[in-house]
Amino acid sequence: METSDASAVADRRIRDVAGVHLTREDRADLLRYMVMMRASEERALTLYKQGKVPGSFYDGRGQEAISVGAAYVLAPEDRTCILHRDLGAHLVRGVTPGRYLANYMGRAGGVTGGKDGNMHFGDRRLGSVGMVSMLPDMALVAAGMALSFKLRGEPRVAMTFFGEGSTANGVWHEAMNFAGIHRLPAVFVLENNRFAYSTPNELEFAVDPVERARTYGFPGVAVDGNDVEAVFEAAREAASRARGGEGPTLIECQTMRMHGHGAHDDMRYVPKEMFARWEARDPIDRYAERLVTDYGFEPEEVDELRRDVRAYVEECAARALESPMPEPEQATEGVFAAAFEPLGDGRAPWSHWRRNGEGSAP
Amino acid sequence: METSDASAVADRRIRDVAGVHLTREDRADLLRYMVMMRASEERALTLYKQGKVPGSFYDGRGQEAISVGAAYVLAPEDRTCILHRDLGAHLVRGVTPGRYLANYMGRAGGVTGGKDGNMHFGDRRLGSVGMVSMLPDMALVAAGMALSFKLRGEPRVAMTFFGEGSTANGVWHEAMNFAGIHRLPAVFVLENNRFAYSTPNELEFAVDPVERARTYGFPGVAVDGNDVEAVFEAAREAASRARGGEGPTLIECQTMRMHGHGAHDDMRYVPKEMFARWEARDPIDRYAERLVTDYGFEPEEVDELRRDVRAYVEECAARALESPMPEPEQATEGVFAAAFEPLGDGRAPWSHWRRNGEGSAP
Amino acid sequence: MNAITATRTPAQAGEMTYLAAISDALREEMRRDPTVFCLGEDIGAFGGAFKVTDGFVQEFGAERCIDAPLAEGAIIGTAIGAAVAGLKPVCEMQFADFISCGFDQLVNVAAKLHYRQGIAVPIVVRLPSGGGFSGGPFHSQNPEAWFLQAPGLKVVAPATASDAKGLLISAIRDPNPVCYLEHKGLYRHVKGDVPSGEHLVPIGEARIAREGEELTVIAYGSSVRLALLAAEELDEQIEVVDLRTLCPLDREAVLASVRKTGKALVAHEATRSCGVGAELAALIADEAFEDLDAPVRRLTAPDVPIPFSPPLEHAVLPQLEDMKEAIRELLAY
Amino acid sequence: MNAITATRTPAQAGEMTYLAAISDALREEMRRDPTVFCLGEDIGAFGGAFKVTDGFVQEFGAERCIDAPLAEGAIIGTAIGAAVAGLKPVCEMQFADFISCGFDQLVNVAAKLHYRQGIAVPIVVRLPSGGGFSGGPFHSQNPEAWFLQAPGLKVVAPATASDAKGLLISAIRDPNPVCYLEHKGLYRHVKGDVPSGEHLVPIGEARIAREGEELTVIAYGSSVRLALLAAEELDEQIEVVDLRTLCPLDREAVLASVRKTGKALVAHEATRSCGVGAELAALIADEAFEDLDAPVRRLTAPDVPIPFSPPLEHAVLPQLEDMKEAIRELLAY
Ligand SMILES: Cc1ncc(C[n+]2csc(CCOP(=O)(O)OP(=O)(O)O)c2C)c(N)n1
Ligand SMILES: Cc1ncc(C[n+]2csc(CCOP(=O)(O)OP(=O)(O)O)c2C)c(N)n1
Ligand SMILES: [Mg+2]
Ligand SMILES: [Mg+2]
Repeated sequence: METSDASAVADRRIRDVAGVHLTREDRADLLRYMVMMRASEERALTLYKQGKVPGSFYDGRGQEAISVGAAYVLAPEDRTCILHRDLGAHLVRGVTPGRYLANYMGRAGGVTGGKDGNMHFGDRRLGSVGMVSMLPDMALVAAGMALSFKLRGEPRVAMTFFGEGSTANGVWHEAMNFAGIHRLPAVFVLENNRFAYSTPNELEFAVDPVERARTYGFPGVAVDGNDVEAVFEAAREAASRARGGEGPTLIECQTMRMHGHGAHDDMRYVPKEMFARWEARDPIDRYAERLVTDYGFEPEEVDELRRDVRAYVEECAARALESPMPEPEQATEGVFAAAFEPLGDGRAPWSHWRRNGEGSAP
Repeated sequence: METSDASAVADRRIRDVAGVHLTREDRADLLRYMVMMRASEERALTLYKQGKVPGSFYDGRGQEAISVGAAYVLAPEDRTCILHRDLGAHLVRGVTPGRYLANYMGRAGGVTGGKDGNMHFGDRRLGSVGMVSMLPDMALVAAGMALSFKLRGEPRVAMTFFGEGSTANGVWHEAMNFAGIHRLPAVFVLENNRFAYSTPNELEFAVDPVERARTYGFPGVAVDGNDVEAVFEAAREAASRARGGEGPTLIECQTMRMHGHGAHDDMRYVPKEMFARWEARDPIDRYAERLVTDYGFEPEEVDELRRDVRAYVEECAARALESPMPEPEQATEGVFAAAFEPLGDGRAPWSHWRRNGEGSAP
Repeated sequence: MNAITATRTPAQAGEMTYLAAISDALREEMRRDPTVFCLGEDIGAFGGAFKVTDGFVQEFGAERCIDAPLAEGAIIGTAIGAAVAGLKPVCEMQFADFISCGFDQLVNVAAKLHYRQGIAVPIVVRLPSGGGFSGGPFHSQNPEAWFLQAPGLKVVAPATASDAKGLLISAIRDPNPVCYLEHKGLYRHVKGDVPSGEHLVPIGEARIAREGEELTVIAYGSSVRLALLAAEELDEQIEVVDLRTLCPLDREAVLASVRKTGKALVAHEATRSCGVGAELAALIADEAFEDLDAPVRRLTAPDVPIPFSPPLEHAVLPQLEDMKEAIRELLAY
Repeated sequence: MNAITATRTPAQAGEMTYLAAISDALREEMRRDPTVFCLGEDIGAFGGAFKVTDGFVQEFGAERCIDAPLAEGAIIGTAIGAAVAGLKPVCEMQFADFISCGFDQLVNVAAKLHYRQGIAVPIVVRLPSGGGFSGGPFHSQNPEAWFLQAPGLKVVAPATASDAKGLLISAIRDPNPVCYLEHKGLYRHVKGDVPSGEHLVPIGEARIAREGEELTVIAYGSSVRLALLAAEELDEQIEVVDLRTLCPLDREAVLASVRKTGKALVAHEATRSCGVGAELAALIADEAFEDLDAPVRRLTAPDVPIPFSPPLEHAVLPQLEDMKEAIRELLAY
């Protein structure tokens, strides 16, 4: 997204509105989770390079504001299907960096206990249904969860994410159409990071998919995906519409995938100037700066927060490395469930939901 | 579609434009093919009631203007995927009522020789790829044919049809999106006959799907599907855009399915007034009237044409009834092709393409 | 919920069709458990293509018998979501053939979620399957073998009215995704005594439909009736094992019978290669090898799409005569 | 077209990897026949997830190596349309697992069109399949058995570099839809002499990969290498039949070998129930029954999704030790 005068004004307006909803501690949290995502993924990449991560490695570098800003609006009883660029949402909801790292390494202590790898995980006890690889299948699962909320008359929200490339798949259309017909309480976060693997926008669609929301009967809004408060504010409004029975919202977050599709991908297909332009808009640096310039944080305070988070991730990594590999017998267990166990609630650090000190992180 | 002053003006305008493209004989043809479709389907329904049609029976009563008007614009080398309400398109392209009736009865002389039934047929030699049941899979096949025309730089068109209910399926989205990205020479005819089986529009989508065309990067136009010249004109323009390299068009034809989904369906879910409203707008009666009032046909001429066509269909039925059942040995033959045989060309009765007397019907 | 159970009118006991038994099971479970709901095309006001949910909208409301748009992926995908969030969706494919349009949701999302994440997916997918009435290549398929190649799905295929009810109730209560194959040829042609009220047939247990000493026919769905008719007409010592569940297979029941008789004919309407019959034959050839007195034979449709025209379809689908012939041949071996 | 053929640079003869052989076949055919083109995700400028089409855009242009949107239905569906209109599309699934997303187009449109309408559909669907590298439940599947339950599809699964080339060229020239399973574990680990230029391996013919008198291992894809290694290490009279084509099966080659040895072990990496191994075992148990000296055994993955973590995946996929053990057991029978 290019910065224009008009969008600058819009940005300012969003920030003002968000201001009403975010406390000082919320703002620290937003930065904290973004840094935690960045630090966790950097640590994972190191583990990958050290040969400790089997298979391949994927991260969401540059997209941290999206999953953090969006997930931050959720209440405990809301539900999520979190995708492969969205570690931040897992962290907000309560997955520790250690369990993430252990999962990447295929350890028993990982979220899936070694059954599944990379970002294909979700913690049932935190209300999260782990993504499948087939994109964007989780959009239908999220719609189905939203359907259950609607049928039971519960003011709850299902939130899911997908890349812009995934909108070309028929599953996406079926999910949007179904959610529109039934005005389901779903929040759909579209991450337009310019590419699907190596495929650029112009080979994915002729018209930006955010335009389509209206033709499914609900609003589509485009926001600066590298501005965590802009994402937060759009998600907050969408979740509140959903809870109020007004149906789904499609939020397109304009961003850029700052690493290759996976660690094996050298991104040779990305124009250098394009990359440089987005590099200057790093969501973490930008927000750290804003905390100081706009919200009265001391530079030292911000630095300390970043240092603390990195130290915490380091600790988590050490514990993850101690986690053993799963036992081979596990391989044939769990194909069938013996009983139904419900999803649990996720953490909800936003001050709006806060009770009894819950929600301070790390 | 409700008749309003504005649409009446638009109708008039369309008629004026179409006038440039249609000769007197073309107009007679349009009526002829619609009547042929009506008569053939009525004859098939009788055969069904007599127990001569195995399985189920489906027709396109009330929708005759759509398949006839759209297919009438095609050149011989254009290609089609024709659907279950569109017998008129088969007739225009050269399938005789006899081969249609024989196919319904599972006879050796049917288009598929008994391999497939009801409307699941297409004559390879007439450039038609027979529909599969799964809707709207043929939209992708048509897009693929259009892709081949584009890759070879040929000014040819692929035309296909689908009901409004089918637009809810992911396949539809994938076809539209793909066609939009590559600006394929495809004409997509959407028949909004108000229902998918028993399911009304409001449970199929929140917003009329014609609105979506724009979000795939090409025009969507809505026309009165019970006005054969309106359909013809929209299709003519769409085909000419396609041939000129300007990409696909989505034409929504507003109409009503005047029979049940199949012969077994009593349509109890259709409001009586709704049915009555559409009954008054029968595409054949309306056009027959217009030929007299607007285009200088004698009433007797029109009556004679209708009589002749019905007599022709009767003859065809007699021959179809003489066609034997296929031999059981055929059942296991033809699973694999021994060699590739190309599609042939369809008939193209529109005066625009006429050479050497080709194209008079029946 | 207890209130609902208490006030329900008891279902009619006695004979009913296979089709009525399916409706009955569904109605019973919806009355008993408010989390059960139906999702499918034209199942609401219209009552479904085969009228299984006729009257359901009136009794349970449109919210518990949802008319889905024409999108099988959406039906299965949203059912998965609703299931993990605590409901118990019963999906109807208008014809089993359309499962190919929601295949990915079934084999990749539903089937693997518990193994991968410990999340149970209690959905039932009802699949009106099978041919014999000129349905043609897209309304006659028997897709069960696909599901056995997608670990994580349970698969049942009742042959009687009683099992149709009992297996559907068990499927709804099972915490796993269950593919429920209801053969359209049995809908109105098969009748039988069906226990009223709660009636459960355990998933995973075969049934000896007929006892005999000389040959075992292992069948399911529509082939059970064919096997029983053939056995009767031939008046020989034929044992008929009605599998009822295809996954997990009741291996012990199959092996015990074959060990006793020494001869096995595996029968199904689905096409041959890699069908359930292949799995059974392989099982027998491995684990009952020493007891076999004859080759393991299969009676199935050949590897062709199911044609429309009656003489063609008749040639392709296993007929009573074919069953008798196959039994006779194997008996004479 | 002749001009293109005439000016092409001759391919390098000699040893190449299985992966290079696939590229080589594709390049050869695209040079020879201007109607051949590729369609898939990220196959253009990027050269494909596994680099099979690396350099193709440069040589053939973006119009003959099309980067598709993320929509497998669109890839297969439009390929069908292009094929019936006279082109010869070669589709790439980024991983074989994604075929479930285009399944309907494959099994209902492509597979049945010739039977129903006499319209040939000359498409190839390339399927990078198989596990062994921690790809997890969605990047490790072997979906071949599904295709055998969808009459109208040919299915090939080369085990050597030479067959990878020869079968791909045959698949492209075949007038039918062909599912081409390329096992990712063989891409760089299998090397061999590959004839340069035109090299055809007929679809439907198995290959005796090793001769022996005491036991037949019937295998394809990655299991062939395992069987050959095991046979070598055990140093026994083991015959290894490399199927190469799974549909149509070379029944005669399988039966001839088993009739000679009297013992059959069927091996594949795919999960067990209703796999290709079941079909082979059923075939043998029926038609070679009298020559069997032992039960027909199968070595396959169990019926579970393929797990990610190395110890789990290792436990699930058949290993060399498992192959040796199964052979030893059967030899001792
Ligand atoms: C149905 C399906 N086909 C192919 C793939 C392989 N694949 C994995 S990620 C990816 C690109 C996804 O692009 P996008 O949706 O834009 O998400 P991003 O990775 O850019 O966040 C592809 C093609 C897949 N995961 N699912
Ligand atoms: C994928 C798929 N699912 C279900 C069906 C069963 N079915 C046949 S026609 C039909 C309704 C089609 O409605 P619409 O697309 O509006 O076409 P119409 O019949 O009204 O012309 C349905 C649900 C089908 N053919 N394909
Ligand atoms: Mg992207
Ligand atoms: Mg309709």
